[in-house]
Amino acid sequence: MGETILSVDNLDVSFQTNSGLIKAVRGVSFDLKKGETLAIVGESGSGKSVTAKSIMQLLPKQSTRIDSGSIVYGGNDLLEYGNKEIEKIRGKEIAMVFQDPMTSLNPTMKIGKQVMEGLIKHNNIRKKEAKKRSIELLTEVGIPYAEERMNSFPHEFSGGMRQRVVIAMALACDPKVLIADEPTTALDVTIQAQILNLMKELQKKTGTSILIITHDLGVVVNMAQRIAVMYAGEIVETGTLREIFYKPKHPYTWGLLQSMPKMHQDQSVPLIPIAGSPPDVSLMHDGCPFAARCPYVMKVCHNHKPDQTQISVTHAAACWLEDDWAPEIKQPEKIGGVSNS
Amino acid sequence: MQHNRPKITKDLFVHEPMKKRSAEEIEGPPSSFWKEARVRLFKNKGAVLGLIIIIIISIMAIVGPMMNNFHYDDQDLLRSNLPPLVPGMEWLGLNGENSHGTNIYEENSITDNNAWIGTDEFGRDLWTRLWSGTQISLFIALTAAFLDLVIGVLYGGISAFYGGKIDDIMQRIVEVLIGIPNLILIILFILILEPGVTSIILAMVITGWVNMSRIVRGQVLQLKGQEFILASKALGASNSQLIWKHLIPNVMGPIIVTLMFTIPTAIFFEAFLSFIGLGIQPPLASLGTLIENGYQEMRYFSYKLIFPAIVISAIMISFNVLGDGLRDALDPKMRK
Amino acid sequence: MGRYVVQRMGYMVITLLIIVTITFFLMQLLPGTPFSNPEKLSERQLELMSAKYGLDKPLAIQYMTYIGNLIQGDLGLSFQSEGRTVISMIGDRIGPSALIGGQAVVIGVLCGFILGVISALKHNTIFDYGSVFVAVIGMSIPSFVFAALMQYYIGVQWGLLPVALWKDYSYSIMPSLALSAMVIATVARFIRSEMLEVLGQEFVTTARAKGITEFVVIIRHVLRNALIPVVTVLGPLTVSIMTGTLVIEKIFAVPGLGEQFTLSILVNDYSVILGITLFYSALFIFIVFIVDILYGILDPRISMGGGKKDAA
Amino acid sequence: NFGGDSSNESSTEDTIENSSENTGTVGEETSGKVINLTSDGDIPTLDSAHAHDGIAFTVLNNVNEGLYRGDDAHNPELAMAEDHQVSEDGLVHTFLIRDAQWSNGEAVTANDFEYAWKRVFEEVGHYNVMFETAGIKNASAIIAGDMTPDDLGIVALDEKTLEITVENPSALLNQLLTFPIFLPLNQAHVEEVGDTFGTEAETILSNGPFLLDSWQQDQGWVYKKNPDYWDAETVSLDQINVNVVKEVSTAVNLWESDAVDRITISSSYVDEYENDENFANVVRPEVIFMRFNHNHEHFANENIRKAIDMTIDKEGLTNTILNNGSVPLYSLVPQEFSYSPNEEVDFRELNGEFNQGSVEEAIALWEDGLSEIDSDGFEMSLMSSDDDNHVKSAEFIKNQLESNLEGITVNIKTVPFEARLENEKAVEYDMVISSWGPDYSDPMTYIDMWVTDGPANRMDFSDDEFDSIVAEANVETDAEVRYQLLLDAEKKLMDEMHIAPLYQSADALLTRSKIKGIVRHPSAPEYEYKWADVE
Amino acid sequence: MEVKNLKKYFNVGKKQLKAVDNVSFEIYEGETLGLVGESGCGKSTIGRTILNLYQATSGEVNYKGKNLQEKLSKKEKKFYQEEIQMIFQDPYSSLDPRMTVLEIIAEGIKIHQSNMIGKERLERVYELLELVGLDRKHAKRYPHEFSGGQRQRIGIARSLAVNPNLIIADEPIAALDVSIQAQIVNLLKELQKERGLTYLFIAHDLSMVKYISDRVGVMYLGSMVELASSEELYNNPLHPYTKALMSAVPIPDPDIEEKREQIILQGDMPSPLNPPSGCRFITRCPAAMDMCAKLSPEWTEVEKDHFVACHLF
Ligand SMILES: Nc1ncnc2c1ncn2[C@@H]1O[C@H](COP(=O)(O)OP(=O)(O)OP(=O)(O)O)[C@@H](O)[C@H]1O
Ligand SMILES: Nc1ncnc2c1ncn2[C@@H]1O[C@H](COP(=O)(O)OP(=O)(O)OP(=O)(O)O)[C@@H](O)[C@H]1O
Ligand SMILES: [Mg+2]
Ligand SMILES: [Mg+2]
Repeated sequence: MGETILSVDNLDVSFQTNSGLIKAVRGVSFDLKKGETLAIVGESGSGKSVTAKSIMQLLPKQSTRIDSGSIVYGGNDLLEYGNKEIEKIRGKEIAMVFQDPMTSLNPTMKIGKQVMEGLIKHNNIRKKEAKKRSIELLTEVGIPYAEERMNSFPHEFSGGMRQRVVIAMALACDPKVLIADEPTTALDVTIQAQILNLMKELQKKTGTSILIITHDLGVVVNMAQRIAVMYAGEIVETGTLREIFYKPKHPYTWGLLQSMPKMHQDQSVPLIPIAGSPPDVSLMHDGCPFAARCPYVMKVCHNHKPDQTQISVTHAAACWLEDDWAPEIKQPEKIGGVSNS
Repeated sequence: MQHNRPKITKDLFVHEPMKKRSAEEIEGPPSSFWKEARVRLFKNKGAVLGLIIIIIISIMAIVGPMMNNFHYDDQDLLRSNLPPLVPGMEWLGLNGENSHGTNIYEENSITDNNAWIGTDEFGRDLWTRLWSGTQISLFIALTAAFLDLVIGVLYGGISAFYGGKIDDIMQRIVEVLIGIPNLILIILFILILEPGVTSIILAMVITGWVNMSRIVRGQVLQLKGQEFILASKALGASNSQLIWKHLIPNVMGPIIVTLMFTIPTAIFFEAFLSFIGLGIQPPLASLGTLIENGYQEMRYFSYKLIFPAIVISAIMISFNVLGDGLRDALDPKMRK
Repeated sequence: MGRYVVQRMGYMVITLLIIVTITFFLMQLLPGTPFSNPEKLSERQLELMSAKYGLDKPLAIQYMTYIGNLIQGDLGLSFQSEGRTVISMIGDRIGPSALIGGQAVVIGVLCGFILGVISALKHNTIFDYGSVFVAVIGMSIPSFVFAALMQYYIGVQWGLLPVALWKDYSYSIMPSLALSAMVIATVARFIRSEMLEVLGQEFVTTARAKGITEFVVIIRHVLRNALIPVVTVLGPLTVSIMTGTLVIEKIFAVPGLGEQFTLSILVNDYSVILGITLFYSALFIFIVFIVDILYGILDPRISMGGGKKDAA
Repeated sequence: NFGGDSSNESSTEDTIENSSENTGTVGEETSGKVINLTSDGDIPTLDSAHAHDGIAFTVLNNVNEGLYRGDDAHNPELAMAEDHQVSEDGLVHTFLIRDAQWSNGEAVTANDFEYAWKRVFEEVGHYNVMFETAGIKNASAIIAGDMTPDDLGIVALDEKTLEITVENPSALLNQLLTFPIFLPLNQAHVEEVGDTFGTEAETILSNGPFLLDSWQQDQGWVYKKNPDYWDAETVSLDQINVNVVKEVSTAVNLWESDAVDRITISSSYVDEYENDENFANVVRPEVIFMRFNHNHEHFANENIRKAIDMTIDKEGLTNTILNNGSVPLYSLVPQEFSYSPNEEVDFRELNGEFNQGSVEEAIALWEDGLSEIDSDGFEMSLMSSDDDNHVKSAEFIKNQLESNLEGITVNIKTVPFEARLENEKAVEYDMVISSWGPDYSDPMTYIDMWVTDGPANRMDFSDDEFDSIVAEANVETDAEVRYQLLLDAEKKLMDEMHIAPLYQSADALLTRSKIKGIVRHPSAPEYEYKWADVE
Repeated sequence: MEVKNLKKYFNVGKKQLKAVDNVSFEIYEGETLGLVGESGCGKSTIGRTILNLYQATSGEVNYKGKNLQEKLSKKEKKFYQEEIQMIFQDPYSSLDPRMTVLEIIAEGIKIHQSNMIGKERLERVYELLELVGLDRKHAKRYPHEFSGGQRQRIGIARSLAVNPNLIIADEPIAALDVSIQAQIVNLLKELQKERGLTYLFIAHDLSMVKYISDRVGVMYLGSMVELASSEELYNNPLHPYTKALMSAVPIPDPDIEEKREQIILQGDMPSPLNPPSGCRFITRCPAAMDMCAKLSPEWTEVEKDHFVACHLF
């Protein structure tokens, strides 16, 4: 694929809280290429949103500490930008859509105004023009009678419509990068399908790069070309869609894929869950974060963090099993759709 | 690559599960909601300070009047209007001098039993009166708050729990009561009742419980929709079981917080009533009457105002801060 | 909306009627006669006076008469200030009270607002602690203590403002300031917690993500939403200001309604007590009503029709 | 009576000099003698038929003028009347009205008096009893409802001649005529303004030394010199501003900031100001005493009453607790109030003090009393109105009694003034702190309170001998003999200590020394500005 | 268990909200009936009405020959409360935060087996805890000390405490992390096998529903639109809504996903406060006909055990 547009390197983010320091993101690196869709998957609390928000520096200033790393966009490290500069990037170059359409819109401001806001700020256009453009945008995302709907308040819209408005807002200034943080989690499947479709279509039209964050593997498959799997603040595996689904290398990815029932799974065959529960990021130790739940855990995993091992040009996993010294492990059978389809 | 990893040896690459599913283990002793709340509260320095001050003041309210040989109504005209004198604390202004700078103790050759924070015109020891006044004010406030609590919790609880028509009727009544500015009702009731501690308490309770009842009602309504209540119902729990086992313990937090704000309000109201001349009967003292008297004489006998004003402000601040702290500590949003 | 307003008005009238009734009968329980200087009045004179004011009639008739007159906007005559109607007394007194009360609200809301906003924006910094401290102090020191100190220092010692009395505008400043302490504290606290709440909401992050400046985010998105709930404290604020005027007006010798109320209570001026109670209650009910309406107007989520605050 | 507790409402005046150098605000007089006073209450009404308190009386007295006015030695001197003739039997008084005019330019006529006096009865004025006291013909019958106001003994014979008939000759008449209820009214004007008469400055007319220039409810009022007053050259002040200030501390702050020049201070400020050159104590004729409920088993006993009275350290009370110049009282009639007709000896001096003694004596009396009724003590309530000084007195008395008299328990019950009266009238109290101010300058104003079933008795006290002395005094025309009867009556009452006198109240005043000549009468109307001046 | 013409209307202000409108179905002993549908279509309401937590507006719920919606004697009530239990969606709000796990689980035992006390009861609680895969040491803990999956197990233990036959599982896995969901589903299946439980399994995750259910009912806006065995439903969906629903679910398998044909529905679900007349799906239906606007479709058995409510059939 094309050139890298956004590159996150070795990002460390921690929060100062009442109960101590929480290292929410530890050493996360990934690249986003022009026009592609990269998905970050991982369970709740694994640091997906924190990663996304730190790109746009939307984390609360007082409690957040970005300890190291860089986020390079257009040749510059966004982390070194001041307020003014980052404001120019936000919305214009990189836009963001959040999980919950119910709370992502200002309840007391008319839809139209909210869409126009970013336009006026970044494109330096008149109100009238901004209005025209907004109506176009709303029509584009599939809101009927957009002109009248400009004057509605968010609560007069259903969840799906709100999420479309949020997408329209994000796309208003033709951003190069769209970060979608669980954009459909709060929506029903049929509505989710509408929204995902919409995003794909828009991407086709504008060539925007999308960073989609989700824990729904179905959505990932539907949207992404490449995947980064996060676990407890770290990226444990990255690869193309097929690499991750058909040749996963990290035991966590295995577990994730195994635990999902396949479309045609025999009811008498039990699912294979990942034992234990997701880790508490505030209690992390030095070793591999997945060690506690990993069925293949080795002595080395307890105290040593595995490096990313490059498996192919596009595929890397951080697991000691990929080490030369590691014993041969037979990859479990029922992974992804392969074995059962 | 392996060559640069001195600490990592090949023998580390053997399967070894972590000790006994340690991720699923929960360490430490079990901690109840209350315990956690307490921990959170104790992390809040302001709230802890408030709590300490409240405790100190409460202790003083009991012990203070016994710390010297005076009774709150011991009059002695020879000791009338003595300025504060604490040997060793003269630098704080507790030097026995009046506003003109004359040392009254020397002038009247009083050598024993100096008044720590002065005396009033009757020669009554203000230290003793201050703490017995605090005692009465706290008593009024606590009793009023307690009655508010009982009535409010019952009323709000019943209203919300039974809902429907009962709730409708009960809320109509509350709406009327809210419409009456409580201050006015309080004043009218004090006028009608025989003046005294009891009537002040009663008058404050007449409308005071409304606020508590609304909070309890809101909480119960909210709780009623919670799934654990449904679960309990599905198990066939009776109404009384629901109320005692689930509702009451869960509304406790907001109730306590409300209580923390009711108490200073009651103290303030008592002071306010004293100030407009509807306070308790002399020679009893309350913070309100002491401040009222002190206010009259603040120019010349400033100590008569300063000490009760400090105590009342300290009580109000402490309860407010503690209330805030408790709200944070007990807030369900803080729950994980 | 229209229907809602009418319905609410109906409720208000009923509430007021109940309040009048309660107060009317409470008044009968007050000790003493309503006549001024009764020390030297003979029985015969008392009878004549009672007849003149209709107090010799059965209570029920008196009550009906009162309600009848009330409907016609007549609150009766004062027993103490002879020849003066209660309406005219309230009319004369309301001006100063309204001025200092109004100013206190304006000062209080403005200062409280600023404090609250600073506090929330600089959450957990020295500014935050500072304004929280100011707010707590404002709530904790009784207003009369505050007023007395102000009068002594600002008025007497430094001679910055007139000590007391009621002559020109400058006389209203100190009473308003004294009264506003409580308002500042209440508003600051409230704004702070509302702001913190709103700041934590996703739409604020969304707004920031649009790239508009932080200033605009605060002004356009945060403040508006944080301010809406603030109208709900207007009710309690009215009460605290009413309470405040009772003492503040006395201390600053302001010829206001609160001062008249305390006075009437002390001299058993039934009709004036009733009238002012009614006035205060009506004012309070009205403000609560306005608050609800305002809330509906400010917050598009609230539909007026149902009357319930069911946010969508 | 301007007395009772309501005497506290009497205005205390303070003067600020707006000397000629002072540039005043536009529209106001820029020069002249101006004083600023304070009052602790508003004017309830300016209708002389209804006025009943010291504040209104003072205003009416300075704005209007009746047949007589009290002079600077408190003696009645002719005012609106130029001449006063008395018939031989002393029953018919003829007055010649002087050439004077109302502030609307109309002349003051005899009819103005006739109209005003009869109007009092139509309006059921509070003080119509004063007509009874003055013995105006048929007044009692009219009050009792047996006659109509038209039958009152007053006729305007012509424009300038007024004839007043009395039921019996009275030495007090001239003195009483200075009382504001006897003021004239301009009939045409009163009828024109109707109901609003007396409710605003604009609705009254003036015929006295001053005009009421403005009156703002509960803020204050302004007097201006009346240029058309018949004796205008005597009046020196050009303007008097009165501000309503109810809190003493506020008044003190105003004084300190030079906003006012004369205030009444409470005891707590006395220590601060007692060495100030502007400070003065003014003793008033108001007496503060305790009523005993004579139905109470214990208070029916003379020794117990005496013991209670004697136990109280009245000097301590006035000098330390009240600290405002109040004088200990050991009798009913206060000092410097009344002097014997011929020798001009103080009533007090003639009758001496009663029941003075040491605490030991009191305890002995107490023990005697208790054993007489076979009691070993009792619990009782002491009622007091919520007046500051009364409450302090009650606190002091409670402590005094409880710490000296064994077996007594005193519960203080503070109630609003109105409630105290109600309880007094119903005799529902054990002991109550009461007060009484004189209606007129004669000891009778204190003495006839105590006749059986008298309206001011209020303690179910009844003594035939006392009643007959008072009855005798009421019809006695010989002043000497009458005076002796009054002395006897007081002695009768006080020998058995039927009430416990506490103190004669006083005001602690701060007055800038420049102000001279404000006259303060012992009975209403209290203040006289006619002769006041600023240096 | 037989549900017949069940209706549940809520009064919202002056309007009526038809949360469940005329729904009929049966649950056979020992089976799992899945119930799917979009948010707000009335799934939970059905579950709660069956349990009598809501009083039905009309209709019958027959269980073991008795209509639960009729007035029941105390004893009968107790009996059915023991027979039918519920597992709730939200593992956070469904456990009383002020109670220990022991108290939570013991609550049902206290009510229904009051003779079981002291040690015996404690043993029973331990047994249940172990049954759902928790440690007996956890009994003295409070809910907030557990992770979501663990809490859901506690909820399951609570409902098992009274030995029910029918368990209504109201979206028991919706709030859980993907890696945990399988644990709970496995547990439920295991319990069913061991104890012959019957489930009414409410969910909106279609793949899980298919995996766990024998038969599946599809709901739309308060009514049931299709009911069939899960294989049948997934392979041969009849109702246009079911079809759309099936096709809308993205499949986590790139190969299949590539080939998947999606039916993207237009528009959103109408508000249940003013549903369209006639067939409720008309506003979004790609195959809407004139008659759909006028008549609401009949509930018909198109094939054996395959019911559908659509004018197409
Ligand atoms: N502002 C904050 N202050 C403190 N801790 C935070 C903050 N934001 C996030 N965290 C913590 O950082 C960790 C990662 O959070 P994050 O929101 O990135 O998770 P996520 O992967 O997006 O999860 P989800 O799927 O639930 O959205 C969590 O443990 C969370 O509690
Ligand atoms: N107690 C209630 N009062 C009023 N309306 C209610 C009540 N409970 C549910 N509703 C309404 O009934 C409809 C169906 O609700 P229900 O909870 O059964 O939906 P659901 O299918 O379970 O949705 P979800 O998937 O979101 O849980 C919704 O529109 C809901 O708003
Ligand atoms: Mg997230
Ligand atoms: Mg549901």
